[in-house]
Amino acid sequence: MTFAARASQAIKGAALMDFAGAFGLAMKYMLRPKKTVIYPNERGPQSPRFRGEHVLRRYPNGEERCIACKLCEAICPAQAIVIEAEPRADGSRRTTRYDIDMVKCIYCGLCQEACPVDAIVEGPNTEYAVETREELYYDKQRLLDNGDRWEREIAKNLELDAPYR
Amino acid sequence: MPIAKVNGVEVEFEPGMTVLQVAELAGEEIPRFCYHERLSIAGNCRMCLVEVKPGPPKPQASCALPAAPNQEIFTNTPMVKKAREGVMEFLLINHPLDCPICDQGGECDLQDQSMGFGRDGSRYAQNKRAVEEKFMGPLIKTVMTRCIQCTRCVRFITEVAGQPEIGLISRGEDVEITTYLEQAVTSELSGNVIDLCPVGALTSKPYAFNARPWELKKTESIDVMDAMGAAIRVDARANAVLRVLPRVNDEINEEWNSDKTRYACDGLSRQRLDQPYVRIDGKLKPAAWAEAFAAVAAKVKATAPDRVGVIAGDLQDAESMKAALDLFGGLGVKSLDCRQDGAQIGARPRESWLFNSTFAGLDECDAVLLIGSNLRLEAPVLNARLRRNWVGRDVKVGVIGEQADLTYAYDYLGAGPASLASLIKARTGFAKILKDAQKPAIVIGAGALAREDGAAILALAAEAASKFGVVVEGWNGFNVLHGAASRVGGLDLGFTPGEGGLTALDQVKKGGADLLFLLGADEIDLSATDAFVVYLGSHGDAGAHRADVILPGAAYTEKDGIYVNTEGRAQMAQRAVFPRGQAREDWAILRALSDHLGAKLPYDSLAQLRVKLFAEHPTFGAIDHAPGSTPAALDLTAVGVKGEISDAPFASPVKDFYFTNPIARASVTMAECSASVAAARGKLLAAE
Amino acid sequence: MALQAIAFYLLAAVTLSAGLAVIGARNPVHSVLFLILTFFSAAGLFVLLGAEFLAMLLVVVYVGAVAVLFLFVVMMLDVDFSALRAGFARYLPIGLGVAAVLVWEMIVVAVAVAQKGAAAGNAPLVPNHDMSNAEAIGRVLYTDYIYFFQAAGLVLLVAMIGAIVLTLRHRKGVRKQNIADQVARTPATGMHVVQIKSGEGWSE
Amino acid sequence: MIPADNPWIWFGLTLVQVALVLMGVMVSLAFLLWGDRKIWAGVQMRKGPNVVGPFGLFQSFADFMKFVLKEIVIPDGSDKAVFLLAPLLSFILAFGAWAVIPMGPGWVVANINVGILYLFAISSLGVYGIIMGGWASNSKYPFLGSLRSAAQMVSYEVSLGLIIITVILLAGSMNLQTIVSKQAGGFWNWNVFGGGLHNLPLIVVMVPMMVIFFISALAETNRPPFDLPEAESELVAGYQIEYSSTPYLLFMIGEYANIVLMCGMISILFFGGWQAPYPTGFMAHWSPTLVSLHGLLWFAIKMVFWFFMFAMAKAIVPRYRYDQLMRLGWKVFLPTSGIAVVLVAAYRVFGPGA
Repeated sequence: MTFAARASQAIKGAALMDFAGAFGLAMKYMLRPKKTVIYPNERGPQSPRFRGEHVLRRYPNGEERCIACKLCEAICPAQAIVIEAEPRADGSRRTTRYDIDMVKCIYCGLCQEACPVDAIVEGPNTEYAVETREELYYDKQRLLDNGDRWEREIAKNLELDAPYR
Repeated sequence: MPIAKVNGVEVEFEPGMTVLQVAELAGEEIPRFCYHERLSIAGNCRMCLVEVKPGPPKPQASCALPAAPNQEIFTNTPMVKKAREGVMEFLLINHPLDCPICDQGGECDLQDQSMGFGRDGSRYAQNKRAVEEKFMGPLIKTVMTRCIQCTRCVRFITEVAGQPEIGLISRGEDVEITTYLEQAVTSELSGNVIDLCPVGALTSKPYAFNARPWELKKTESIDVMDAMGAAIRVDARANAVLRVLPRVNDEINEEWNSDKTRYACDGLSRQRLDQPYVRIDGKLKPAAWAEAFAAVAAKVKATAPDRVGVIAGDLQDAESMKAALDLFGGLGVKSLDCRQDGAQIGARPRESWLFNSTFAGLDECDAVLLIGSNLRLEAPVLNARLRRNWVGRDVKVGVIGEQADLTYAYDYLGAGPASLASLIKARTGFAKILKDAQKPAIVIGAGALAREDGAAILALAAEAASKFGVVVEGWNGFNVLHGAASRVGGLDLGFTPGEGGLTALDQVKKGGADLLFLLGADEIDLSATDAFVVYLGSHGDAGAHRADVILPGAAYTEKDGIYVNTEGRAQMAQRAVFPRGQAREDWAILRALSDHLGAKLPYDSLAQLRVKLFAEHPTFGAIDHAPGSTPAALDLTAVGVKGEISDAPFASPVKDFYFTNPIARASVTMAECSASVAAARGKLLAAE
Repeated sequence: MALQAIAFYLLAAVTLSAGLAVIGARNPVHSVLFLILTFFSAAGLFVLLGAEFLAMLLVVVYVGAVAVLFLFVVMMLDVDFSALRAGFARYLPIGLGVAAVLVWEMIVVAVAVAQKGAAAGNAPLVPNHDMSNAEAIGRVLYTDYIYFFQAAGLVLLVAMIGAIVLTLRHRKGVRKQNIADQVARTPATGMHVVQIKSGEGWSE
Repeated sequence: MIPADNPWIWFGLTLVQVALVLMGVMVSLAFLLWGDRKIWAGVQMRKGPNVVGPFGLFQSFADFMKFVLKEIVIPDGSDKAVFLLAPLLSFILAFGAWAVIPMGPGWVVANINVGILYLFAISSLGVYGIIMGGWASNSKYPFLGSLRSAAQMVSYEVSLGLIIITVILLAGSMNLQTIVSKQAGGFWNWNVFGGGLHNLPLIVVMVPMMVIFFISALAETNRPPFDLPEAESELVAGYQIEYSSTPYLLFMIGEYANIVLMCGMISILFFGGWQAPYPTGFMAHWSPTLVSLHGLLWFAIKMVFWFFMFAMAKAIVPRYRYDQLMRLGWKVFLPTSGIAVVLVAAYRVFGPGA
């Protein structure tokens, strides 16, 4: 390190050259248009594979899809799903209890991968913040209601993603 | 012994073995559906194809092909692989592939083997056939479309259960398994076809859709529904026993179970006592443990020991009886009894109350005399064993007692003690058969012993035994068949009235005892007694109904316990789930009660209790050992008490097979079975 | 002037009560805080007297710097009150003695002032109303008393250097940061490229 | 401006003036806070507050409501009186300093002779709010934060004082109004350029002094890059950890009032305060009010510029480490400003202007 270099460094430092450079850079970027998405009013694009809030779907005739095979319960790595089943009055296999502990859930999507009838699906919804912990223990009715609410979007997403499955 | 080569490895085998068995000896796994070790060979699934040399240049069904010396067997050649894939594809052509809704899913042979040996896809694009569901009674759920026609169920129900109620009709693609007339299967062993079915065609109806096999905690335990002590596996989820399956134990139940063993488990979650009760003003009120203990202690202290009676029920483990014995024996109580049916048995020697030939020994005997026992109802699995002996070795069976359908032919010798007496005197007929038999056996059932002259009948049977040479060097065919799982354990412990003590039946008579302590005793008539009744048990059954204080105990799946079966074989049952609510293990309740009574029991853990038990009663320490397997000399003259014998016919103690204990009585499934059998019997009568 | 009177009595009352609270407060931190309040209201009194420069200096020096250090020390101290109380009776006579001397001195000064007026001193407090009092102090300090002033400054300097010398110790083996060196680092000086033949590895 | 005939009228008028200044500063603070966030967001390529009101202009008022409506949490074991006194002190001191700031020709609440010393004294008192708050919270991090803060503020006050002396030397007065008046007549008369053409060589001293003053002001007001007292990555939030709701709001307003005060001080000391950067002879016939408004406008422009610099410094410069901060204060700024005092004094005594 030569003395000249040191001297020039000292002068640059004392003259706040770094600050001036950063200032210029900051000014440049400050005036540029922003990429910010104003969330509740604007939304970014969402993949059809997005894994959001869980729903239980129904067939078009209103029959619930879930057949209580418990594959989702078995595969769930967080053990967030609890299913109990017994024959319904018409003899078909249906759940009497389908609970998802959304606090435990890690949104890995293995449940929807495991489901043979596309009954449990992670829908596009991300806006399900609640005020109490209890509300995050979803039961079957809650999940079915979710399914009714999001069926159109989910069906569209499944259709979009179908060629790649 | 001849030698064969399996995939190039030489194996020695016994003559008569099939190629499949030889391959298994070599450790090769052969897939199969129709083949089953304990059933006849059918050879109709074709899954076990292997290549043999010398032989035709095509795959051979190994289960039906006798192995020949110097044969070369190949299980891993391309031909075998291709053959298996082809068979698998054919089997799956008409299989609905509805595994997600199939109860067999997760424990299905077809599932596993198609993963292991099948192709990855099907080339079959045509319509699949569908088959109508069949009605097979309240226990068996059928989804016949899944059936692959292995006929295991048909063979089991025909060969082992001996009631050909299931069969195969039609041929080709129309072939169906059916009960012919859409009738319920009435065999007491019908549940076993569910285990045998390699696919989901026959599944358990009460268990339908309840759980998946991977959710269940499996506990190996011992059955208490009858005195056989069958090996079972208790499958529980959370804190509920969902099903009971047989475990293989060739000494006792091979791999079968009776329907009661298998299906009474829903009774474990019904009518349970889950907290203590105390009767106040004629009504049972929920109470805390301390209150209940205080009520018991007050009554015990106010009652003279000779006015106290203790009765052990049929489902008690040895530890709880030992604890009761120590507790009340210590208090000076003499009236203890484990024979609530009033069986006149329990005087030494020990062999006088054991099934001395052992169950396995029954396979070797060539003539059997059943006295006062409906074997089919009292021990259905044992009955199947005797039936197999009858089928295979044409064993001669004589019956004195009820004339019932035992699923095999027998000589009916009479209904009561008189017939036995005349048999002893006779020289022809069945007496001659017995006399000539190499290994004759006598089975004395509870129907002959549970009467006032039971001891005399036992003596008479002993006389018959000595006359027909039932007990000789190396063979002891003198067998007592008990109906209660706790009976032999109780007798071994000496849970019988002491000097001046009252028997169970005397205790419950009017003026018998002032304080009755029922240790799960529900089969005894309590209508006459005016005693203060303390009931320690698991179910709200007869005993709890009459009780003044209820102490909630544990059912057999909820405690570690030792049970001694009718052979005298001590076996350990394991806890599968925890007792309900505030209920506790019986010995622990007695231990806690002992504190309140001021006669503290000297053990704080089950292990300590067992140490004491094994020290004082060494037979309990010989786990899984049946004394009859090494026969000891038995002085038959010392068995029973000679005396007056009434001529009343022997009545079977089992009035209704499905209702013999509190657990079964609490079970909805058992009630359905009982109703179904009653209906079938009614129909039969109408047809006749 | 009514306003000035109100301000005076207010400030005087605050000064006195805060001064009392300094010795009365149980918590030493509270004591220091009351001390600051005392200083502050004393500064207010200075302002009322027209000595705003002194007032500001009082605030800047005593309140802004000295009392902060006081507060530092007191906050960090783990004061054991029972131990402090233990010596109370023992020190009481000395304390009372000192207090008595102080009271006597104050009475003497007050009597002197009362007898001879405020002009008891040699020089007028505020010599000229056209001059700001900062200027007045400056004139006095830098003309008549320049040597004393410089001497006082030297004493302070010596005290400061003395404190540094007493506490300074050079520690060996301490890694020190040289920011200039760090900033002067360039890619050329900061790294060197090594060609490693395969299979040989490299060690420094 | 002050009718001295009746003290009570004087008292009332002063109160009105105080209220006016208070309101003016408070309202402008709200928008400056918004501007601070907007600038900061802009540099980080965000949009900043943009929901409440047009361009999010009323964000500060919404935040104000939020703070005021929240529950005041007083930690268990804290010294309650001191705990509540601390933010109050911070707030009062920050606004008390505004009494001597000249907003325009003659527009000042208290035109005292030692105004600059008063400012200095008040700003040195600001440390008490922090140190009391940190101590009274009865918690480790606040205490550490307050100690750091106190040391930092005391350290930078020293160089700040020396720089002020250079200005006093140039102006020859400690009265702020006088200091400002001396810089009249065009930007070349501003102190940053030596305070007049005859002092132009002093530009070599005064420009660095201005920069040092700015940096010291950052440190004095606990602004980034010297926000060590509330260094959230080390001390969570420093002395403010236990504060919530209105007390926190008081701290925050005090902090920002101090920042704006520092902006005003730079403007007054180095950039001519309310003086326009051009000769104002043409305004001789203007009404006094108009002239004052003209002055106020220029003062505001200068303050906003310096506030912009404060915000940019916060956005650009990474935080100093504590030892670096102390090194800068004691080993760089103190000697430099000391030398500057000597130079300026020498120039004033021996230079051409003497």
